[in-house]
Amino acid sequence: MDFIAANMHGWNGIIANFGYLASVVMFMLAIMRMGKVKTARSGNHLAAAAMLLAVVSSFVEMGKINPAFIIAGLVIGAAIGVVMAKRVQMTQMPEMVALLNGFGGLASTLVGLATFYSISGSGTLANQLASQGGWFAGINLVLTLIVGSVTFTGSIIAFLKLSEKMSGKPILLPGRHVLNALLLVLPLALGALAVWSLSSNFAIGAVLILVVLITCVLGVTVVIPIGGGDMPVVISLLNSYSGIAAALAGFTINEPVLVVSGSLVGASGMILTQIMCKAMNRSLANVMFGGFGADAPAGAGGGKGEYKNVKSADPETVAMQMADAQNVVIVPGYGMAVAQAQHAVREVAKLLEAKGATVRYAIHPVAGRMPGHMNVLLAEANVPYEQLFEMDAINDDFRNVDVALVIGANDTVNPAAKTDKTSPLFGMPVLNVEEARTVFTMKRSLGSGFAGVKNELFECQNNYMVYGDARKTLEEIIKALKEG
Amino acid sequence: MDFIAANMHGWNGIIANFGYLASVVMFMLAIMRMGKVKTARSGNHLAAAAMLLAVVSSFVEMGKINPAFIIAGLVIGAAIGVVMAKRVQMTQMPEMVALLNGFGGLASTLVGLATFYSISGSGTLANQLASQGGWFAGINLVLTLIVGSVTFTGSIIAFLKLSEKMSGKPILLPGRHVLNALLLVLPLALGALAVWSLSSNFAIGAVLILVVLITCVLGVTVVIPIGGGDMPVVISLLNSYSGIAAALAGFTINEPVLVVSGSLVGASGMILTQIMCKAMNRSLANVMFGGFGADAPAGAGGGKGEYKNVKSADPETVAMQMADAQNVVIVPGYGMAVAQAQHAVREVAKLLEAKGATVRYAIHPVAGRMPGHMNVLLAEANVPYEQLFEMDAINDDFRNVDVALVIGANDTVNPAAKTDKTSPLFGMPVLNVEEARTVFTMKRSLGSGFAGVKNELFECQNNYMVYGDARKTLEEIIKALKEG
Amino acid sequence: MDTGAILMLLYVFVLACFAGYQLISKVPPTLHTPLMSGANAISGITILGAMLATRVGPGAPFNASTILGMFAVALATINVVGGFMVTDRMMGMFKSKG
Amino acid sequence: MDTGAILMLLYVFVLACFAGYQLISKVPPTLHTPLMSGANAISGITILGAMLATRVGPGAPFNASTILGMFAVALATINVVGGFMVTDRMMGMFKSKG
Ligand SMILES: NC(=O)c1ccc[n+]([C@@H]2O[C@H](COP(=O)([O-])OP(=O)(O)OC[C@H]3O[C@@H](n4cnc5c(N)ncnc54)[C@H](OP(=O)(O)O)[C@@H]3O)[C@@H](O)[C@H]2O)c1
Ligand SMILES: NC(=O)c1ccc[n+]([C@@H]2O[C@H](COP(=O)([O-])OP(=O)(O)OC[C@H]3O[C@@H](n4cnc5c(N)ncnc54)[C@H](OP(=O)(O)O)[C@@H]3O)[C@@H](O)[C@H]2O)c1
Repeated sequence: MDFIAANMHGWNGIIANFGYLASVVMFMLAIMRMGKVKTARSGNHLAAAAMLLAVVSSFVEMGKINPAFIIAGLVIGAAIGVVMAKRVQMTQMPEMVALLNGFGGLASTLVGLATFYSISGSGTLANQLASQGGWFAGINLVLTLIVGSVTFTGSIIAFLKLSEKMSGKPILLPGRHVLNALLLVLPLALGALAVWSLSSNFAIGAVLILVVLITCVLGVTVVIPIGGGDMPVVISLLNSYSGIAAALAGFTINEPVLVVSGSLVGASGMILTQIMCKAMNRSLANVMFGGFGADAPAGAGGGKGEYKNVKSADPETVAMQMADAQNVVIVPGYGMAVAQAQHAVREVAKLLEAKGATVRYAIHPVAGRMPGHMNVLLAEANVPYEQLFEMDAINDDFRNVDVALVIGANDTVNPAAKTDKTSPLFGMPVLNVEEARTVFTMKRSLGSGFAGVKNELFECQNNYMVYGDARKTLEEIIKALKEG
Repeated sequence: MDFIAANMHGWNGIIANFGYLASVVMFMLAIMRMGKVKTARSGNHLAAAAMLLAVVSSFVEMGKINPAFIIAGLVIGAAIGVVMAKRVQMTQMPEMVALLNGFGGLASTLVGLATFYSISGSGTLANQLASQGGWFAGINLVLTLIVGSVTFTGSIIAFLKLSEKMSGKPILLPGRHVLNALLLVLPLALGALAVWSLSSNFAIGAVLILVVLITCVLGVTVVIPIGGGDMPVVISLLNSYSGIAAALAGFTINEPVLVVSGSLVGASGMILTQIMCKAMNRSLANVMFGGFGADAPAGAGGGKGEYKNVKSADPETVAMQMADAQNVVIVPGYGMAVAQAQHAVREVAKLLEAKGATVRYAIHPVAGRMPGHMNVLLAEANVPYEQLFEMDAINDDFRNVDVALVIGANDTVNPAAKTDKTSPLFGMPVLNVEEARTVFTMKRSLGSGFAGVKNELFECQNNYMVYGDARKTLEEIIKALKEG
Repeated sequence: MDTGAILMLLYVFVLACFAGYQLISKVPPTLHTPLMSGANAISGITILGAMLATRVGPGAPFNASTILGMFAVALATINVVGGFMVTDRMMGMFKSKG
Repeated sequence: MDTGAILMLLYVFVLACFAGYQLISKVPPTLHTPLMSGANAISGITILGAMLATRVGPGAPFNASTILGMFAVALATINVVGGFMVTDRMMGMFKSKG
């Protein structure tokens, strides 16, 4: 293979390599900018420019080639990408990210395979890759295939679960830990065979394809036992893997741009995963192997019978009460996303503000099903950024609040997390809504949230349930407010 | 030269190189820890351990050698280093850092020269260094010499100025900008000669030594026009240079450990320099080329005659007034460092606390002559860390303060910086001491501070000057407080 | 590629991981979702590997690796283009006033 | 060392500068002085170059570079040992209670 041979020859190579270096710097500056609300968008543009520069540099480096296949790939991919990005709704972001991530993983896998088929040497894989580092490059090729394939099928399962094309319930195969271990060890062993022992090109190719197929199965078996609600953590982790796969591919073809960008993504995915687990007060191991939610005791879901002294209110009453409130806090949760109620929420807030109330939004870090899920939805409905408060910034202030409006949130407002040591939620920081003078909780039933536990808020003295789809309820409130 | 040849051969080389890699990771974690008060000390230990690991790895890499010379150097250096570190007083830290920095620069210069004398090739420098990258390694060698020498003599001058072995006043040579430009261009030209044209080893050696000598002069002429008070900025910049010199040496001998550690230091020095300039509200160019303080109009020093209606108080009166104060803020400045009054300050604070007052310290970011200068001195006197407040944290609170005790601070408490557009200090954020009910300003005279301008605080209605050496004054206050 | 070059790639890897860690650890939760999709788009950098694998000289016949590479280019491009556009849509929603 | 290796060193350089920038930009002023002296000690890493330059085989005669190298080792060691010790003294002073 002459990937590297071409690397630095002549001015082409030198120009291209400085293009790569520049694009790496741009990627880093881009990620830096993406971390602040004010500069986030320009950071994203910079990252896109860096990618373009890298692609152009790659054309420069390759010199005289037949560009037909590459251009075909670029055009097809760009067309599909544009259509997907335009069509997707804001509420579907989690599954969109999962799907794109899967494509990235599959791309890495194909790069690994293509790299093998483009080698023109002979002997074991290590021998054939002698010019790129021998067994080191060989191991990296095999690892690229493994990580890429797991990312691919894992992300697809995550996509299916999130888009509810497949049940979100954990599917627990018997002996799944042993099975998964086997599905991991087997491709590693096969890979070692290809790197060091096999010497027929046909056999190596067959073994590599086998590696891909087995790890595709692994991606499925690893992700199906994980509940739909945990998918964001899974996606973030798989996102990190897709970065690692790119970095590994970079090791194989000795290309530092891939190594740097891949590692940046790998590291950032890891940290986001950690941050999410922390906010949910669970360990990564618990998310990955726990089968969370599957073995919750029957009935813990909180059937109506379990609750005592639950009061309820109808939209008109809510509207009347709110018209008098000075200090209103809106607490959105996953249910707001399901009901797509963000525009209605904004409408209610506007009407209340017109009546002289201050309206703020309390955003729990894991409300919804993705980090920042609520922020994105509310931003879509043009809620001013200044009205959004993170949990720590508003939690001590609930005692001064007249009305807390809980819209499809459940676990994130469950006081049991503070008091009941036996609750699976115990220790997770939650919003102190029960300290508000009056709480209205809008959801369709007394059904449980993602964690599948009883919510003590519903029995609180000052809480009123407002049953029904959140959007419908809010629309009725809007009507009542306008008339009143 | 066979530096690289040895690099990766055999297990020795591989073990050593993983040692280097580990030490780089340790250095980075160390700097991370050094950035937080709680972990700073352990971070420093980690950095020292990383350095030790790097040195041990270097021994491993070199394999069978005669270690006599290296060990001699290590022992002599360690002995001198230990003695210096034990003897130095806390108030002398700035000059100590300057001196050590100079040694670092000289070491880099010598490494550059030694590298040249250890080459066994022939032809131009680029040819002789062919195995390390030809002209690239050659340019780096010359740059190492230049940056190393400037760092060396520049730091020595900074040391002399700070330790007052030499006048702190800017020394402005006529035509110094032209001279400095010449002294920079000349060694670069000579270096180019050595890299590309000269082919006799003797001539190359002579030219390189000439380069060193000229840039040594450059270091002097660049730093003498800078006033003593600006030395911390200069040291920070030279510190950055010493890092860059190490990185350049790393480029020459193809050793990534040097490149990484050197760039870390280089980048950190640059940022510290920026932060300091910002806090002083001046540009780096102004510091380096401005000859700040030299051409201040005569009399701007603020002779006694210039001030009107200045009131003063004696230590006993101060003690009496303070005994009744509830809310006291101590504002230390460079004068406290000169008078070594930090222990006396702490003593006064203790006595006031015993009488029921709250005592806080307001720390201006550029009080003293080094960033964090006051913090270090007060920490030495065991002032609890919680009582130290940064400017932004306390500035709005001065209006609630009974007594502000200004100890040897001047520019950092000058209200003219807020109001007088013609003042050289205009725009620098200052402490609002004049908003306190009563201000006592301890200094020896009405003389000006570092910036050489009149201080309007001295004429304020509620300000009383307490003349005399700060330590003596404080000791009298202590006596009076104990007796009263 | 000798052991020295491998070592250098390891340095690059370690430093990039470190830089990535430093960069992300202070991002506010609001930006987590767009950041995730932006990072996802960046991981499409694997497109460079795909382009290299696809490459055939002018007039040269294509082979297995060309076809595999072309698919890889297409998939990586979906990831890149879709990812950056979707991120832009999300980030465009963070405005100060409605 | 070929151009590829130079390029890799440049990558390492760029990444390290970036990491250094990220690391320092959030340090509180209190720590600036000790940090400066700690960084100063780290710049003594040039000692590795000095050691390499000093190196002579067992029994081999010494030469100009050995002597220069020895001085360089000594100076760098002063920088390292003095720097870390002084930093330690300074940092040891930051305690919470007197
Ligand atoms: N954000 C993240 O990154 C993330 C990641 C993984 C897991 N999680 C987990 O997800 C949970 C998030 O908490 P959360 O408080 O936002 O939500 P939640 O606890 O999952 O509860 C959502 C509630 O919304 C209600 N709901 C569903 N559709 C609705 C509709 N159309 N109209 C009105 N209500 C509707 C449901 O009750 P009804 O069925 O009665 O209507 C449900 O109880 C946490 O347990 C968290 O750990 C979050
Ligand atoms: N911190 C940094 O990193 C840094 C770096 C570079 C420059 N600077 C500059 O240094 C200045 C620092 O401001 P500052 O307010 O701390 O100090 P300052 O403005 O330099 O004033 C110090 C004052 O202390 C008095 N003093 C000297 N010896 C004394 C003694 N033994 N007892 C009592 N008083 C004594 C002097 O007045 P008498 O002569 O009347 O006693 C002098 O006016 C700023 O202009 C800043 O820009 C700081």
